[in-house]
Parts: sequence; structure tokens; C-alpha cells
Amino acid sequence: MIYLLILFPLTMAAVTFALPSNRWRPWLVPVAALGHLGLVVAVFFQPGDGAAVSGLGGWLMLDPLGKVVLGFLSVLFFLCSLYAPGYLALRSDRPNRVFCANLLVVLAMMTLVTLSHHLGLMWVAMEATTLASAPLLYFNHNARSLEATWKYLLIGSVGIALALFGSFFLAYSSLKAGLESTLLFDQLVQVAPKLSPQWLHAAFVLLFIGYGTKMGLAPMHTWKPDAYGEAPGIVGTLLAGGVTSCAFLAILRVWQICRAGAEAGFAREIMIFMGLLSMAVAAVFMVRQRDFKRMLAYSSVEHMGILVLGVGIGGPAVYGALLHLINNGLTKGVLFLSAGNIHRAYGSKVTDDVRGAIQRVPLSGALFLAGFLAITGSPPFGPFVSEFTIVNAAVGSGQFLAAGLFLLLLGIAFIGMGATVLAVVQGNPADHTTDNDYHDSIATSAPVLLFMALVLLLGLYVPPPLESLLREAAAFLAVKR
Amino acid sequence: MNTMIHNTIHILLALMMPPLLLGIIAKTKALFAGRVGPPLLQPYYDLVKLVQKGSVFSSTTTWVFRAGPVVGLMTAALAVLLIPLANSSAPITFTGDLILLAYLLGLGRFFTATAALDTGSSFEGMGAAREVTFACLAEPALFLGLLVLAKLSGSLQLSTMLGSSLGPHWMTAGASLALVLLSWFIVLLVENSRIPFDDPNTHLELTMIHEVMVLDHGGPAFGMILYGAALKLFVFGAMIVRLAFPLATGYPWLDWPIFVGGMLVVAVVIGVVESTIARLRLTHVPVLLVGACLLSAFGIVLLVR
Amino acid sequence: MVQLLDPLLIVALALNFVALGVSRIRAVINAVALQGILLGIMPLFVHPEIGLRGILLVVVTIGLKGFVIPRFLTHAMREANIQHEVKPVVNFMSSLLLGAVGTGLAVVFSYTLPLADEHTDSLLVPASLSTVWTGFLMLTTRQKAIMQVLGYLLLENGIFLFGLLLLEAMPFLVEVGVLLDLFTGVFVMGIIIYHINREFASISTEHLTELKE
Amino acid sequence: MSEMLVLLGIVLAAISGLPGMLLNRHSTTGQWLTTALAVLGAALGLGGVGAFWTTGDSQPVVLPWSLPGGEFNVAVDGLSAIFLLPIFLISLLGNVYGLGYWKQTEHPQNGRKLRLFYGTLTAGMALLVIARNGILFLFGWEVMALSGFFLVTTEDDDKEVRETGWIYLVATHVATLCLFALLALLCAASGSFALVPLAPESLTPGTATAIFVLSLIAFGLKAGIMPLHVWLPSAHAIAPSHVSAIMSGVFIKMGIYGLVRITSLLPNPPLEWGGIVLALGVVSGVLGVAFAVGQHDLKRLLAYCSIENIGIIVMGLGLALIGRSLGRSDWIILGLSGSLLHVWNHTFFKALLFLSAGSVIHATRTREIDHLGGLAKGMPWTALCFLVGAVAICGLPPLNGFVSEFLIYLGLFGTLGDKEGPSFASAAFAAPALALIGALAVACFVKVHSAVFLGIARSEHAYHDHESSPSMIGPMGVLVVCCVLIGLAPLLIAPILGQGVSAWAPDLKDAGPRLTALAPLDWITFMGLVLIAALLFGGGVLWWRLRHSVVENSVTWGCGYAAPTPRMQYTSSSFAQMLVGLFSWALRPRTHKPKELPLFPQKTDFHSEVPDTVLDEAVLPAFHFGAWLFSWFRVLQRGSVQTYLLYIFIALIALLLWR
Repeated sequence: MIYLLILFPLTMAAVTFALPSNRWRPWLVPVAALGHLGLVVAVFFQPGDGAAVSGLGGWLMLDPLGKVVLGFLSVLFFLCSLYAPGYLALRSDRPNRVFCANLLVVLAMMTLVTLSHHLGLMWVAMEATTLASAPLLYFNHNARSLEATWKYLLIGSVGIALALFGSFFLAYSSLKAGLESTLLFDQLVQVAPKLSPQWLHAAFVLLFIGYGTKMGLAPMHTWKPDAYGEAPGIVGTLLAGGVTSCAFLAILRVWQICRAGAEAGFAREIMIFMGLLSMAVAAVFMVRQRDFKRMLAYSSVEHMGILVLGVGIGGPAVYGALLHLINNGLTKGVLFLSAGNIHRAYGSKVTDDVRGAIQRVPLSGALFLAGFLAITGSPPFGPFVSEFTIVNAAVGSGQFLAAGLFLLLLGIAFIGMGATVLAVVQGNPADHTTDNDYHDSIATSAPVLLFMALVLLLGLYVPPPLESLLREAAAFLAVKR
Repeated sequence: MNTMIHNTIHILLALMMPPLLLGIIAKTKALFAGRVGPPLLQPYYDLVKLVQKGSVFSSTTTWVFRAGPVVGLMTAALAVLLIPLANSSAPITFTGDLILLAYLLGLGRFFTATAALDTGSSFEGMGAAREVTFACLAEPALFLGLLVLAKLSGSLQLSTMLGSSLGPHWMTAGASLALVLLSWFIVLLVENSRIPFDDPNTHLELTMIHEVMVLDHGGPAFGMILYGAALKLFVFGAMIVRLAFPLATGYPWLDWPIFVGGMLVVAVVIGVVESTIARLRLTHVPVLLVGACLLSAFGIVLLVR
Repeated sequence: MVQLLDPLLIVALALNFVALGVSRIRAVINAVALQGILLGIMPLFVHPEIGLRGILLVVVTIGLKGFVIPRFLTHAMREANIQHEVKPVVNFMSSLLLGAVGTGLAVVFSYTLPLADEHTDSLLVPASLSTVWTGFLMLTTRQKAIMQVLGYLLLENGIFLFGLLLLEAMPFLVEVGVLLDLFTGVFVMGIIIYHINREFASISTEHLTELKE
Repeated sequence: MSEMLVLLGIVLAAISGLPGMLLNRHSTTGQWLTTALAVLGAALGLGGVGAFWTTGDSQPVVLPWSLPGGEFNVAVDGLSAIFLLPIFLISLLGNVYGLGYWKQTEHPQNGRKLRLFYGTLTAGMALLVIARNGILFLFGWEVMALSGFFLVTTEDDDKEVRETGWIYLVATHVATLCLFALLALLCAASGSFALVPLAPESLTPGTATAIFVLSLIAFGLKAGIMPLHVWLPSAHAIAPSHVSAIMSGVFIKMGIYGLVRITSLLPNPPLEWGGIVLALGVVSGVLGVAFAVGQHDLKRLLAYCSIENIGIIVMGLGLALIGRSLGRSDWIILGLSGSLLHVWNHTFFKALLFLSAGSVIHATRTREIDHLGGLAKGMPWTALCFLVGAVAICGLPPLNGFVSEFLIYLGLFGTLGDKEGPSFASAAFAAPALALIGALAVACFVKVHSAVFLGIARSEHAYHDHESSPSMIGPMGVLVVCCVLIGLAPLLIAPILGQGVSAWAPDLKDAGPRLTALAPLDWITFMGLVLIAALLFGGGVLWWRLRHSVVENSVTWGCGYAAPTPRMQYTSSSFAQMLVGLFSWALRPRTHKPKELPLFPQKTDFHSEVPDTVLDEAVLPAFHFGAWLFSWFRVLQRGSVQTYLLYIFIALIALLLWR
């Protein structure tokens, strides 16, 4: 069963790759996504606890944390896949064989990350996502996308290499403690108190930097604006919502080990600091940002910062962070896809040319605006709930400085983002931009609407199943074993 | 019964006496100028004549133009009923009547100025502008003075604040009261557009305030305006008198003559001031008014410090 | 046999300096390839009682690091027909100096590290650290894309060296996975380099500064 | 009962705009459906309020809500009821007015959008007023704020509108973020988001002060308290008039509501709080009206005047706070009653003024006062309505403005202290300030009313004036009735105010004096009637005299000038010139005129304006400086991948050396 979760997308990828028709190939992606979603649901409601969904002798296991991320990834990917055929139909000029296949490979690898309880295996899967998504970035085959891909690949690989180094340190810390060295997550958590502090310390830093690079925390975020700016909207969504979440999951696993070990306080400091730093950098670069896709990239940096900040603050904020993982991902879906549509309609992504989107492409324009309001934490949208939970936890636990800075940076980010978004959405489109055959169609708008609906739903109320799932996960993180 | 009589006297006095004040002022000025001057009752003759006259209305005006004089007169008439004249309470008195007094005069000002602007003449515009502008500075002075009285009397009824209880306070808080007296006299001069703020009988429209506002009024309407102005003068004069001589002889029938005498003195003083002081440059008027405010403010500070 | 390890490590360190010091890309590729082969055989010295899977691992490592990847890179280099790293951000002399300093620091630092007793006197940790450092130097100071790939390889080599300390922690599957990722990574980078060359008629990364604020 | 009705009204209001969105942009059925729904909803809501006042019972509606800390908990109490009435009333009138003012046929572009958000605005405000849970409050707040944004930017194809909307959005978001912190602090103190009075021991002085300051900022931004008013003037000016009416009349009062509600939760406030609030009120009042005098844009002037009235309201609240600190129930009652009553009054006359202004703009297509004039002949009803509003807003008897200011005056004079009990005489200095405000208001509204409606038309704009349709005059009439009614019969609403006060200070519910005992409301009625009678009498006399004497018409006496033209009339700017001069230290007026006049007169031009000092000289420069500062950080992202890798390395070292 658990192997199927990984093998099914892989096989589907192979099938997709084999299918000759450029026209019909994209339709396989939603099919595969639906299958994956079905499998996930089946696994969730499978009777029996963890043991039932584990494999490779405990290397693969679906714990509550993994459940949250896996379920979210599956939904996210499904909604993205609905967008794919419509989008690729517009790009019928380009061969999409590699594109479609790699989409599914990425899905498989992300699934593997959520399942793997062996840090080495997790590393392999994580690196695989990088490699598999590189061709997706390069879909447009022009100089800019080439540059973006190169930076993404090089920075990503170097960062992830550091993560490998960190994993070795982790293993060595157990060796140093006189234990038989291992990278199995559960064993590490068990022996954590005995691990040699110095090595654990260094290991945490390396792993945090490594996976942080993948996640796009400042100052390792530098690849993000280029990559997200040049990638198709659907890829942006997948990276900003999916791959980053996997990296965050990896960091959570490491944090759990440190928390069980002697390095809890240190890890929390680092996470709060880096979280706020990422938010600050993002905010600074969002102000007067003319390129609205790059702006989205910085927004992603900001929200990665919020995630680690939440974990660093601890307590109820962890729940908030996990919820924000979902809210952020879904909202990013709205933003990237609608931004993609607007980009397509105007053939440009700088505010000098793009004006009056709400008249030119009413639906995408409105969704873009709504997405902006949502991501900046306005009620009644999802991100508000999670962000407010984090603020509340920070204030509740007396971390006023963190809370104050958090709100301040949210404010700056809002100002920076708002100026750009409103410039795009409001006003009258310049004449030369209107002669373009793109118009909002069901195929390109419906998925975005679905994303928006989910964001709104999560803002109005958290469904009890999700609620309990998140609580389990938070508890799973909180417990010291 | 007793109050009945007093109220009747009050109303009769308030309705009959005001034009006389104008006459006295004119006479005083004439004497200073070494002229014989008009008879004391001249203002009454003017009113009677004006009421009999026909009137000319500018074609640009609307009903507001006709409403102006009416409101001006009636608000003043009501204001008179709120002021205690002799050592007996006013016909109408309740907590906070001082506020009503100020705002009644405000209502009058609103409509007089509006009526002036109704003509569309720039001169009357100027007059209206000056009227409302100076009022902005006179109002605070008035209220600061009222604060002093309210603090002393511990009451918010004019009849008590300006009542006989004020007498003893001249011993205890004389300084404050003197300051208020001075500041209110300035307010009286500006509110009734006397020299040094305005010259009722200049004939250069550019320099006038009140007179220029009523350039276009004539006949009965103008009569109402003149009468209203006189009533307003009476109101402020009465306040000054009550503030200056809050005597309580114990014999009500003695208090009335004292009050009337006081009013005459005030009129003469105004006349003296008008004949001895030169008219201020318009740009200096605000300074004097701010000065008046500061006087009363100092008065209240002395009390509550 | 363990005493034979340190000479090998010293050779590997020397190769770092070759990679830093020469401008001929071909030479750097060879140096890295040679280092790869050395790394490949080292497990035999660390764990003499190595099993069949170990042998297999050694073969795969040597094959990939020593032959396949270098060949591939040489091919890419020919495609781009360039021979030299002309003007690095930091010139060769200084980068050599930096490398030397780094190596020295690595040695000193590794003595302060709380190593397990059996590793205290081995050169493994200093060698690994200095190789990582060399990799970083190459990555940050070289203009030509290929050179950066080589830097990345050196970085991986350094990490691999450290990995030798805990072979048993890393199961065969993971090791192979790591190698596979490494190979794919380099492969994809090669393809990108090929495209870069086609797009800009050069593989110098100066051209890759279009995307910025 | 009442909660149910109000909730129903909210739902109807919220969805009222949807049918229109579904229909195409040229069909007029949409606007009728929307108006019908909105009016029905408002009627239900008003019914709910009425039910509360008559029966006085309220069964809170409490439902579980799976948001963290959230709970759907709504209830109507004295305060909510007082704020609910304006919300639903103005929403109702505004929708009707919109039928004539913003016809779908005339505005196919944005008519549907406007109606949609008009409904959601109403719903959001009503929800926030009855919310008893912090999260729910926040929801209502933000729905309101965002709807407000979309209403302000109704005509977003205009650059000025876009900039104004942007400033508004930033201001309101800052307020929202402050609310986040505020509610978090409340929750930390009380342990839940329920909006219930806090126990004194649950709150350290530091936390209390923090909560107070945050609420001042958040709600002050919304209410437009000087100097937090920066978004308000332009927003009210450029929005459609019935939007301005609801924004100025109701929307900004939500800031007041928040302030009142939060202060009611905090136990025994220090004396400074009241002092600060009172001082803020005085500043807003005086400077607000001073700025208003200087304006020559009809709606901008009215907007500044809202700031003034907010100032008066805040003065009342400050007085009540002082009373609570010193345990003077009479100050609490007078101050808060005056404040709450002024909330109503300002709603009525300010909405009335904005609607009349709208009818002027609808006819003449300009907001420039100095281009108008003489409209009273073309549109007598609008002129009359405006006049009533003007008299009322100046606080002159016998209209409603006088009553609320009267109460506040009584309270302020009371602070002088009588024989027994503590005193706080420095508060009494607010009384002369209030007098100054009143006098300035008179100047301001004499100016605007005369310049717009009296005299002769100053430009061709004012020539094609025509009376507006009944659907626009009707709502104004209703508001006129409200103004007169409250002005003449304040006794009617004394119990309502009493409920409001006891909701704010529960210990006054049964104990303590009554408003009717403290203020002679009956005398106000009496004097009002006397005044009206006197005016009628005087008018009758004059009319009778004029009937029986020769009356002829002629031109205005030009003091002998032969050829007067309309352009020689006193303009509003010249009317205000002296006052603007007196306040130039705050207003910083700008005049544009040729350097030196030539020897011989020739065609020249002069114009003066009073821009917003705080916005132009503090806020905007600060923002530009910030942006300039941030732009320096861009050198960090120059595109060289080597540098980027270096960052990673540096971060690595830094974290390794962290400890």
C-alpha cells in the first residue's frame, strides 16, 4: 500500500512519458493526481495505526506529521493538475513530454519525503525533487528561464549537499556518544538525550541551512525570485506550496531530534531569528517591486519565515505553523495561477505594462486581488487564522518582541505587496496590451476558483477532521520521547 | 405673585429700554464732539419710521434674506429672557441656560451672515466674513468668563451665577472677577460692533462689519435688524451690570432703579470709549480678542490653581 | 592497512590544490577524477572486513566519480570548446593561498573537534573539511560554469570523506541513492551548460546576471 | 428575538448585491432587486433594535466555532443597539438614494460592484457591533474595512481615486494589525477571546496601558481622530456621495464603538487615559473644523467637519473616562450620553449634508464650491435640506446638534467641581474649546451654504442646476425629520441613552442618578418650541408688514459700481481667508500667485489651497524615505550566483559561531 503511494505516480510518469500525443498527454496528469489522492484517502482511512502504513522495516512510516503534509500535497497537486491541461493547451507550441512526466516524478519524490523516516533516504528524495523540478523551470526554453534554472540547480544542490553533511554529523553524534551510529529517525529521537551536544549542534546548523536553502529562507533564498519569476504559474505553485513544505517537514524532523536532545533552546533561538530575518528580507525586497511574479517569490520567502518562526515560538504556535503550511500553500496556488493568467493576457509581468487586469481578465484579476488580501492575513481568509494563532501564541507566552516584529513586518510586507498588486489590478489597461487572444476560460479559472474556495473555507472554519489531524501532528511534535 | 410682577417689569424693561441705550451712546459721543447731537429718543423715531416704510429687495435674494432679520431679532429677544436683570431671577432659568444664551446668539449670527451673503454683494460678504471670524474669538472669552462664575457660584444657571451671591466673591476673588469684567466688556464691544472694532456710522463700506452686512436691507426688515442689535447690546450690557454691581439691597423695588442706572452708566462708558479710542486696524482686531480670552483664562486659572 | 589511509588522503589534499591552482579545465577535471578514484578505494582501507555490498559500492563509486562524470564533463567542455578559466573572481595565486589557509584551519579545527577516540589521529576529518572548503572556493570564485560543477563535485567528495567515518550508518541503498543523485545532478547541470553555451555562445556565468533587482 | 432579527438583516444585507452580479451590467432589474433586499434587511435590523428597546430582553446566540479561540457569540446590548440604528437606517436610505444617484444605466462599469459592497459594508458593521467574541469582531471589522476600500475605489480608473484608496487601505490595515495585538493581549489577560469585562487582578498596569494605546491607534485610525485622520478627507471626497454618507455617518463611528467597547472592558482606568482622550478630542475638534474652513471642495470640507464632530464625540468619552477614574457618576452619564447622542446626531446631519451635496454634484457635476452659487432657486428642496443640516451641525437650537453638545457642556462645566466630591478643573478648559469649535462651525457652514446655494451662479456648472428625483429627496427628508425630532424631544431617547451608559458602566444600572435628573431635557423641548413660535411670529409680522407696504425688486446695491458681474461675488476662499490666516500655523495654506504684479493691470491668476498638513508633511515623506532606504538593499541581489553561494557560506559560519 505505502509503496503504491510512490510507485503509482512513478509508473504514471513512465506512461505519460511514453504517450506520444502532445495533445492528450496533459490529461494523464489529473488522472494520476486523482489516483494519488484516492490512494492517500485510502491510506488515511485504513484501519489500524502507524504499523499498518510502514515499510522497508520502519524506513517508511506515515506519522501524523507526515499525514498532514502528505494530504496537503496530494490536494495541492490535484488542483494544480486540473490547471495543467488548460495551460498546456495554450502552450501547444511546446513539447510537454518531459514537463508532464516530471510533474509526476516530483509528486512521487515529495510523497517519499513525507513517508521516509530515514534521514538519508529523506535526503535522497529531497535532492531528487530538486533535480526533477529543474526541467519544469526550464519549460519556456529562453535565456531567462535558463539562468533561473542554473541558479536553482546549483544553489539547491550545494545547499542540499550541506544537508547531507549535516546528516552525517547527526550519525556521528550518535557514534561519538558510543552508540551504534544510525540515521533512523525514531532511533535518533529515542537516543537524542545521549547524543553528543557539539555534534548535534553542528548537525542542526548544517541541516537547517541545507534544507533551509531548499525552503528558501533568507539569506539562502536568492534562487527563489529568479526561479518563481521565470517558471510557469503551475510550477511556481508546486514549488512554493509543495517542495518548500517538504523541506519544512525535513526541518521539523531535525528540530524534533534537537528538541528531544540538549539543543532545544538553541534550535528555537535560531528558528525565531531566521524566521524574522526571512520576513524582514522579503518585506524589504517587496517594497516597490515592479515584477509581480518576483513579488510572489518574496512573499513565499516571507511565509517560509513565518513557518519556522511559528515552530520557534512553540506552544500553540506550532499548530498555527502547521495550519499556515496549508493556508499558505493553497493561497500561493491562487496567486501564482492567477498571476500566470494575467501574465499570459498581457505578455508581461512588470507593472509598467500591466494595468487594469480586473477589466482585461476580470476573474483572474479579482482572484489575484483576493489572493493578495488573503495572504496578507486579512479575515475572513485562511492565512489570517494561522497567522493570528501564531501572534496570539507569541503574546500568550510573553514573547512580545517577536510578536511585535512579526506584526511590523507583516505590515511592511502588506504595503510592499499591495502597491504592486493594486497597480496590476486597478485602472484602465493600456491599449496595446489588450490585443491578445487570451481570455479567462473555465480550464484556466476553475482550478484557481477551487483554490480560493478552499482558502475561504479554511478561514471561515477548520473542518473537524483536519482540526484533529493538526492537533495530532502538533502533539506528535510536542511529545518528548 | 411677586415673581409675576418682577417678570412683567423684566419683559417691559427689556423690550422698551434697548433703543434708549443707542440714544445715550450717540448723545455721549455728540457731547464729546461738542455737538448737540440727536435727541435721546432718536432710535425710537427711526424704528417707527422704518416700520412704516416700504422695502426694496434685490432680485438675487431668496427667502433666507427675509429670514435673517427675523431670526436675528427673535434670538436676541429670547436671550434677554435668560438674563437676570435686577436682583431677581430671570423669567426663564434652568441649569445650563448660559449655553442656550450663547447658542441663541450664534443662531442669530448664522442667519444674519447668511442673509448678507444672499445678496451676492462682495461688500456684504466681507462684513459677514468679519462678523463670524471675530465671533470665533469672542465666544471662548465669553465661556472662560462663564467658567469663572460657574466655579464661584457652583451653579450653571445665569440667575444664580449673576445673582446676588456674586457680591461676596468680589471680596474673595475680586481679581478674577475684574479680569472677567474687562474681558467681557471687550466682548460686548466686538459683539455689538462698536469702536474700536467697528464704526457704526462710518460710510466707507470696506471698513465696516455689522453695518455693511445690512446694506441691502430696508424698511421693516431693517427696523427689525436695528431693534435686534439694540436688544443684543442690552443683553451684554445687562451681563456687565450684573457682574459689576451684584448688589442686593434686600428691597426689590430699589434694585430695579439701581440696575437701570447701571445700564445707563454702561451706555455712557461705551460712548466715552467710542469717542476717546481710535478704531483699530482690522488686522489688529484678533490680537485684542485673543487678549480678552487670555484675561478670562487668567481669571479662571487664579481660581482653580 | 589503515596506516595506508593517510598517504592517500594527503594525495587527495594535494589534488585540491591542483584544482585550485591551474587554469586548464582539462587538468582540473582530471584532478577531480583522480580524487574520485582515491575516494572510491578508501573504504577498503577504513573497513578492511568489507562485504560484497562494500565491494559493489566501491566499484560504483570509482566508476561514477572516476570515469563517467569526468568523461561527461570533458565532452561538455569540448562542446563548449573552451580550455581555460580565464579570469576567476579571485586569481589563482590568492585562491591557492586561501585554500592553504583553509586547509590549515581545517587541521587545527579538527583537533578541537570532540572526535570519537578511534578517529582522533586520523587525517580523515581535516581532509574532508578542507576539501569541502576547496569546493566552496571553486564555487564562489570561478566564472566558468564547468568549474563550478567541479567545485560542487569537490564539495561532495569532502562530504563523502566524512561519510567514511560511519559507513555502517549509511546503508547501501542510501549510498547508491546519493551517488545516483550526484550523477543525475551533474548530468542535468551538463545539459544546462550545453544550453547555456548554445544560448550565449559561452559558458561564462557573467552572462547569467540578467535576473536581479 | 432581537438578535435573530438583526442576524437576518445582516444576512440579507450581505447577499443583497449578489443578484446584480449575476445579471448583466446593463440590466436595471439588478438594482431594484438589490435595493429591495437591502431595504428589507435594514427594516428587519431596525425591527430587531426596536424589539430590544421595547422589550429590553436579549438572548445571546452562541454557537461553537472550530477556529482556534473562535466562538460565534452575538448579543445586542444598550451600546450595540445605539450603534445598530444608524447602520441600518443609513444603509436603507443610502440604497434608496442610490436608485436615483447611481443609476445602473449611468454607471454600467461599477454600479453592481458598488451595490455589492454597500451591502457587505452594512453587514460587516452590524456584525462587529453585535459580536461578543474577539475573532468574530475581527471578522466584522475586516469585512467592513475591505468593503470600505472597494467602495472608495468605485471609480478606480481615476488616478486620484486609486491613490486615495491606497492610503485608506494602508491605514486600515495598520489598524487591523494593531487589533491583532490588542486581542492577543486581551486573550492573554482573560484567557479567552470573549469580550467581557476583565477582572482587575488579571491585568498588569503595563498590559492595560498597552491595550489602551493600541485601541487608541486602531480605533483612532478608523474614526479619524487627528492626527490619525490622514486617509479620511480624500476618501470621503472622492467616494460616491451615498457612500460618503454611510462612511462619514456610520463607518467611522465603528472606531468610536471600538473605543467605547474596549474602554468598557478595562477595569478602573487611570486618570491620564481620560485626560489624553479629552485632549485628543479637543485637538481633533478645533483643528478639524479649522481645516474644514479652509477647504474649497464641497465634500472634502464635509469630511474635515466629520473629524471635528468625532473630536466632540471623543471629548464626551474622555469626560466619561475621567468620571470613571474619579468615581463621578454624573460626569460619566453626561459625558457618555452626550457622546453617544452626538454619534446619532452626527450620523443624521452629516448623512443629510452628504446626500444634499450629492444631489448638488449630481446636478452640476462639480465639487468645487467656488464654481457654484445661486442653486437655491433651481433646487429649493436640496437647499432647504442642506440648510437644516448646516444649522444642526453647528449645534444651534432648536435642532439635534445642540442637545448633545449641551450635555457635554454640562459635564465639562461640572468638572469644575462643586462643594463635595473631587474635581478635575483642567478638563473644564475643554468648554471654551467647544465654544470655539461651535463658532468656527458657524463660520464654516455660513460659508459653504451661502457660497453654494445663495448669491448668483459663479460658473456655467451652476447654470444647469435642476432639482433631484424624489428617490433622492425622500431620504434627505427622513433625516431632516430625525434632526428636528431629536432637537425638540430629547426626552424620548433618554432611556435609550441610559441603556447605553449602563452597558458601559454596569454599576450605574440601578444606582446613580438618571440623565433626566442631571440635564433639563424638558426645558430644551420647551425652549425649542418657544423659539420656533417666536420665529413664526416674527416671520408673520414681517410678512404682514410687507403685505401692507410697497415692495419692489431691484439689483443688489453695488455701492455705486456700475457693472457688477457674478465673478465679483465674495468667494468661499475669500470668506475663509481671515480664519485660515489665524490658523495658518497648523493649516500651512499654499497660495499660488505671480511673483510681482506688473505696472499696469493685466490678466493674472491667484489660487490658494489648504492641503492636509499631517499627510503631506509627515506621513508621505516618511513612507518615501522608507522606500528610498529599502532600495539600497537591492545591491544584495545583483544576479551573480557566486555571491549567492557566498551568502550560504556566511550564514553557515554565522550560525555555527552562534553559541
